[in-house]
Amino acid sequence: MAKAILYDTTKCTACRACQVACKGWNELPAEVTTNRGTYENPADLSPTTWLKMKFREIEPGGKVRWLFTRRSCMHCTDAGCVKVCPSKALYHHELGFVAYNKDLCTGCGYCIEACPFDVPRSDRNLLTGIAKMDKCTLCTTPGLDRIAEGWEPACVKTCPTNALQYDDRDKLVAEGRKRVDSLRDAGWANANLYGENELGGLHVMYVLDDHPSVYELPVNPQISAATVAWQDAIQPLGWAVGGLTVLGLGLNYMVARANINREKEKKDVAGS
Amino acid sequence: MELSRRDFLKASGAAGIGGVFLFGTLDPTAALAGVPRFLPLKNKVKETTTICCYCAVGCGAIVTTYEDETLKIEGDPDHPINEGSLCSKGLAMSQVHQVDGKPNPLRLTRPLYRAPGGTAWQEMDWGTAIETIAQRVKATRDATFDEANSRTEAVASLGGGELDNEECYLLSKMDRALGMVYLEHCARI
Amino acid sequence: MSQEVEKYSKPTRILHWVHLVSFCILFLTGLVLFIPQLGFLAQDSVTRVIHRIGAVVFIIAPLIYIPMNWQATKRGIKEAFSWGASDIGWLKAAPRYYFSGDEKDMPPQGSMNTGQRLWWLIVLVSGAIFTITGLIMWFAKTSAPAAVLQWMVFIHDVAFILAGTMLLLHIYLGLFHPLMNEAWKAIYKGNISAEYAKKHHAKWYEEVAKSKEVKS
Amino acid sequence: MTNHWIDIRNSDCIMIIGSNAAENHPISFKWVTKAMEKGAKLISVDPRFTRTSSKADIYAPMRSGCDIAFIGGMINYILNDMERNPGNYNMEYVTQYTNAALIINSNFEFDDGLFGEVKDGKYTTDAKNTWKYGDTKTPAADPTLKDPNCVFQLMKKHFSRYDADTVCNITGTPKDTYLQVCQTYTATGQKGKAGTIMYAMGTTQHTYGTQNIRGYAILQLLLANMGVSGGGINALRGTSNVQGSTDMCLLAHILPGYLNVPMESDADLDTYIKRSGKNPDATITPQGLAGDKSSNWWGNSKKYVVSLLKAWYGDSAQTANDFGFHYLPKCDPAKNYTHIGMFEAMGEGKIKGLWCWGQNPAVGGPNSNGEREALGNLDWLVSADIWLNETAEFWNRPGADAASINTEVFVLPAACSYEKEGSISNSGRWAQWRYKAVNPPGVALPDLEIMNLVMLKIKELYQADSSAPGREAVTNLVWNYGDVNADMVAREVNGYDLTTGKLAASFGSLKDDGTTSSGNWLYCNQYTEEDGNKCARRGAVDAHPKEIGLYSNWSWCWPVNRRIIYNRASVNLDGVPWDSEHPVILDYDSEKKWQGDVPDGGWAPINQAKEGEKYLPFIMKPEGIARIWGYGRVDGPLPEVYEPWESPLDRNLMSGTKTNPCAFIGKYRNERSTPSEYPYVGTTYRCTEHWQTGIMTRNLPWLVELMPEMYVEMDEVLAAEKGITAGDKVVVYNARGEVNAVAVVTKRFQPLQVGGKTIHHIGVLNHWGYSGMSTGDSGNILTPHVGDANTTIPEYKTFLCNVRRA
Repeated sequence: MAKAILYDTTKCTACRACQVACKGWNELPAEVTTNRGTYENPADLSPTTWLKMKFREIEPGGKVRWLFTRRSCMHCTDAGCVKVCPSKALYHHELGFVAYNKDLCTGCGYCIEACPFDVPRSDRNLLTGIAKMDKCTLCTTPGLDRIAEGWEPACVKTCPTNALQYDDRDKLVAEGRKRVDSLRDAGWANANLYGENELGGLHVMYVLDDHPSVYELPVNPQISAATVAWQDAIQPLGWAVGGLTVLGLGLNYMVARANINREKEKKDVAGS
Repeated sequence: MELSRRDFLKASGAAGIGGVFLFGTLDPTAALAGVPRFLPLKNKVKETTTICCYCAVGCGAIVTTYEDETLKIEGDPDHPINEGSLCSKGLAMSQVHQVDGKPNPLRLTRPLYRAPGGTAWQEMDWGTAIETIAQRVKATRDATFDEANSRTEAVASLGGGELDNEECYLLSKMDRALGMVYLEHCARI
Repeated sequence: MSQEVEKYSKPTRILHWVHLVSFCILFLTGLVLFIPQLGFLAQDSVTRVIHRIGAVVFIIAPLIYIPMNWQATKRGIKEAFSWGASDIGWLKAAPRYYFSGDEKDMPPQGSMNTGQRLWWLIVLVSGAIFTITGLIMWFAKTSAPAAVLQWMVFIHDVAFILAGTMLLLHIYLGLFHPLMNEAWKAIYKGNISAEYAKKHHAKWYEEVAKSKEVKS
Repeated sequence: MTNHWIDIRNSDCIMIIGSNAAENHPISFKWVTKAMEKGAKLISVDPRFTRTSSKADIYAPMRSGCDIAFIGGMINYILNDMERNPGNYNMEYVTQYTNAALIINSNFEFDDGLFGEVKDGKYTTDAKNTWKYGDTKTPAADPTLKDPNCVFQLMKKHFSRYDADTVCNITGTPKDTYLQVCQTYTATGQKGKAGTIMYAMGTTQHTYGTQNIRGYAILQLLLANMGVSGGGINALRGTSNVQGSTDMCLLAHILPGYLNVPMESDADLDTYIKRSGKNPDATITPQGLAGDKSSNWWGNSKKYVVSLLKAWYGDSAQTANDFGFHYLPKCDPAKNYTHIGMFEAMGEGKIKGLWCWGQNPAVGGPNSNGEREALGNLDWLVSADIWLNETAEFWNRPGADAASINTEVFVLPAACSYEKEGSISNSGRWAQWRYKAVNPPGVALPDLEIMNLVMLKIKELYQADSSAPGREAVTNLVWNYGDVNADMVAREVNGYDLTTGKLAASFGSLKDDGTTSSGNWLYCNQYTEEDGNKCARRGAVDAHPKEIGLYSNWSWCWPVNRRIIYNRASVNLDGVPWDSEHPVILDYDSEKKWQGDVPDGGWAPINQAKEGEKYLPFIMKPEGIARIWGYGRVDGPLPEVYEPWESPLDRNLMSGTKTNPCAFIGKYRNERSTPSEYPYVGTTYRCTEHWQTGIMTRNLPWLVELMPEMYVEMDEVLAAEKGITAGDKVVVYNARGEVNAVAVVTKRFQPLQVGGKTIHHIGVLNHWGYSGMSTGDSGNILTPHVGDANTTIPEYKTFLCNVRRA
């Protein structure tokens, strides 16, 4: 049974308890930040910030709205990161979301480039290339695995308004659709459940009262053409070519040796 | 071109005969090189209930201490007001004691004294600090005491909405016994 | 004792070996990323560090060689891009030759035969591709757009497959193929027997024989 | 809070005004959200669009300091609507449970913003007498509400000037939004509907802060929202135990349990009780209402004072010595001993010593530059805290010459909340026990132990000095805690029956003859022989028959575990709850009494009780009914619009009296800013991620990461005029000082149209100071040393300022 997080933006007060809960449970240190003229901080996700809230002010029809969005791993079913991860440090947890075994990470950064939501981060030594990726593991980091204990993720547990819920994905899809219906009834014509179908179904879904673009979410997230071309065409081709080459060379060796030995024998016979 | 993960496995399995030849299996979900995907949580020493020290919602929290002397704080799920939730401040309460597994370096750990006109702190032991403070209180009180009204207007007390009830009570009791009338705390401001 | 001719000068041989070793390091440390079962070798970026050391050697070695051996370089590059009708003949005849040793349709070859020149061309082109895409992935990893980096990986990977398989072929022919018994000697010691030269590089041998004294 | 946090979920409409609950009490929104899920409307009234506003159904912008105009207009709307559509209101509640029907002194006059004659910043006694009932002991009532001198008609007249156009011209609120607020909130006036007001320091921190709250109280009483589930006026208290510290009365004007402090004129205990007005003689019995008896609970105050004195002076408190009443300090009525008054006196050099227990006035007090300077006049300063705070370090502040500051400073390291044991009282009056999890760092000690050490040493010094003045007040003080712990103090606070030595069961058992003790009568019942320490209870089941969320077996709340106070007003004269879904008390029968919450007095419903025993519901009021006409305040029986001490306008748009005539105006380094030089309205507030003076949050890296620097907020128009863009360093300044900050330029502040002028707000955060990990200028550098007429709470929320790029 797949599990998921449902994030209801209409209930979120952006208290950012989730941000601190994430750092607290996962033992992540604080970053040094500055005020950039906004409440939003840290400026971006990072190896020590796996979850951050985004703040956006808009003024449709002269009425101010202050929108809050969660920025963290969306735990895709068709996950670009899992697709490209060469050491399979990133993998699909049996409950559906994208778990991560940091010990296996080689620091290649392919996941960072492949993520349609721009989520994984690493601190990379540009010269040596030494790096480790980090991202939200939905609290399944080995040694800090809340899910294995049967608990909900730290961010969900702490959410004051239950804007975050953790449950069976099917139940949350139903719940999310219900919320969307009630929002539509209340006049939010563009209300939608983001993540229900995107990328094979996300394991973090958003109840939005407006179009995803208003919340600065990718409207139709896709695994990039480069990932597909690379992983689904070139990599298998590489195996095929490599494999055939080895086979061919082996074959050649056996055939050629036999032939040449025969030639030699002929010569020897002729010469004797 | 959109291939599902399963298709990809099929495709690579089919195309990569050579790979199979070389490395046995291509199934990337096969057990990997013995790196554990699951480790148990750290050993707990105890769980202690507390009430958040910030605003007056009165949320319950649980302080969990571990064998490695670290601690974590989370909302108390049994508490009827917060039902396990805490806000950013409440959760950060653990850092009052400990930051990144070490004692918060900004906490006061011993009494300090600054002499008149002094430009630096000096460390002081508790005995000296208490003795000196008691003497200062008595000297100021005695010099300014209005016996008719049983008060001194020269010694003042501030605090404390951050103290426990029992501490507030004791402070109220001692302040009044000393005749203080300038007696306030943050409820007024 | 049969006569010997100098096939490869010492600097050329040093370059070859340095380049080969660095390429093999690059090949193996890159290959790790193809095989999840070997992913643990790449943990903590160990193979990436080795890959980069290999890459430095791979890039620097020819840069040192070129100015010191400008004539040879010029000649080599010229050869890589000089293709003619005999090459087609060679390609047609090669399978038969390499499987059965039947050399009757093989056109006479220069210092490098068609196969060797093909390999040489791939070395030049893929080397350039590896260098360019590799440097971008190295130094622009944190600044270039994700799409650019992804296509760089893609191209690097294509070059890897091409050069990698050809490298296998190259090593195979150099070390194991029953007929190529002196190619190893050529690149290891520098000299080959006149007989071998006549047989495998007839055109070149004629030129050499004409212009230079043949060692006995 | 009259109600409590969980009860917010039972509300039909929540008006958050003068509070930013989503940011400053984030968990309150758990219950606001639950109410909204069930269809409740949320109204946010604030000069600034906040995280609270972002979740509101209606956001009404309002110029800072205009609550009285805003609420007055709503009252006017209701009073007019009530006459047209009485069926939409609970008129039984209004006439029988409030003083709407009572007849006021016929000499009452209101003229041009004044309720009679003012002399030296005070209404004359004659003026104040005209605010009282026509008959002060047995006032007449007109349940038809038609008598021109009844409270209802006087209010109608007073608030008739508060029409929507006038109000919106003052507040700057768009009129359509304002009318929407009126309609939406007034809908809770229906029987069975409940509206709640959540307020905080946005309401109180004005020179007319008390009258702002009076406005809310009037509104809630007219809408029958007091005493009911989902209603009430709920002061969201900002500090974890500011409720408890207030109950313990660490305040200049009250003793533990809200007993009055003695004054110089109180020659003995009885004189004091008489003057305080908390005595049986003060009972007022309204005539002509269904109820005929007021319990005047404060008439018991002597029992509580004597029990307090027994707790403090033990065997030295005897009938013969007035139970040691003369040991208590007596105040000079001419002096203002409150926070501002304290620093005025300190500025004049009259205060020589100060101890601060977990308080940081160098950041938290108004006019910081002045208060920091005043600290230099002390001979000695003690700061018991868990951090080195700005007050302890005042001599080392930027710009100070340490060598010329002769204050001796003692810093005592204290334990944090989970490094010790004890109880704290939340905003809903729940006293909750918390336990020790870890040891304090180094040699730090809990404040309780520090106090014990200090007081033992002081007692020792007085014991040894037989000629010391006022010696007995110290030496006779009962202080035998040994190795003190919170448990033994909690028992003392609860009190004992001294004849049996057993813990007192509740304040009902306290006596005025010296046979009982109780350190705080309000907390009597928190620790009993049967149940032990009730603050530590963890009964997580809601035992209320209708499960309205009382959780009466979780911890304990004062008074006597009553979760919703004034709950006798939640039922009609027959004892039937107005709201059958969310009854607070219910099912009265003469055997089992009431079910549900602990009732505000267990008497029978008015219509079932005998003549002369028909108890009126508001038991703490001398007249037994709620005062929508509140004559006990120093600045008038009704709220009236005044401008803040520093106003952007040149006159009061409502009357010729510009500011509250009774406000306290400080003199010490308290420069006044003028609108010509400082045209913008400054207001201070908090953010979610920091807290109070910031010393408890600016030292925590996770919170500093979220809000790293001092910032100010302003609208886009003002920012454009000043050439400021988001993230710029700016200086906000006025006559008292200047503050460096980062500019947050936002749509969430909008210029408001007021009296033909465009008003810009500048929002100033109040969390920063020069000590600790994240440092910056304190917002209070800009705030004035002026205070509310009744409480002297500083006017932090409205002042004038200007801004420029740094």
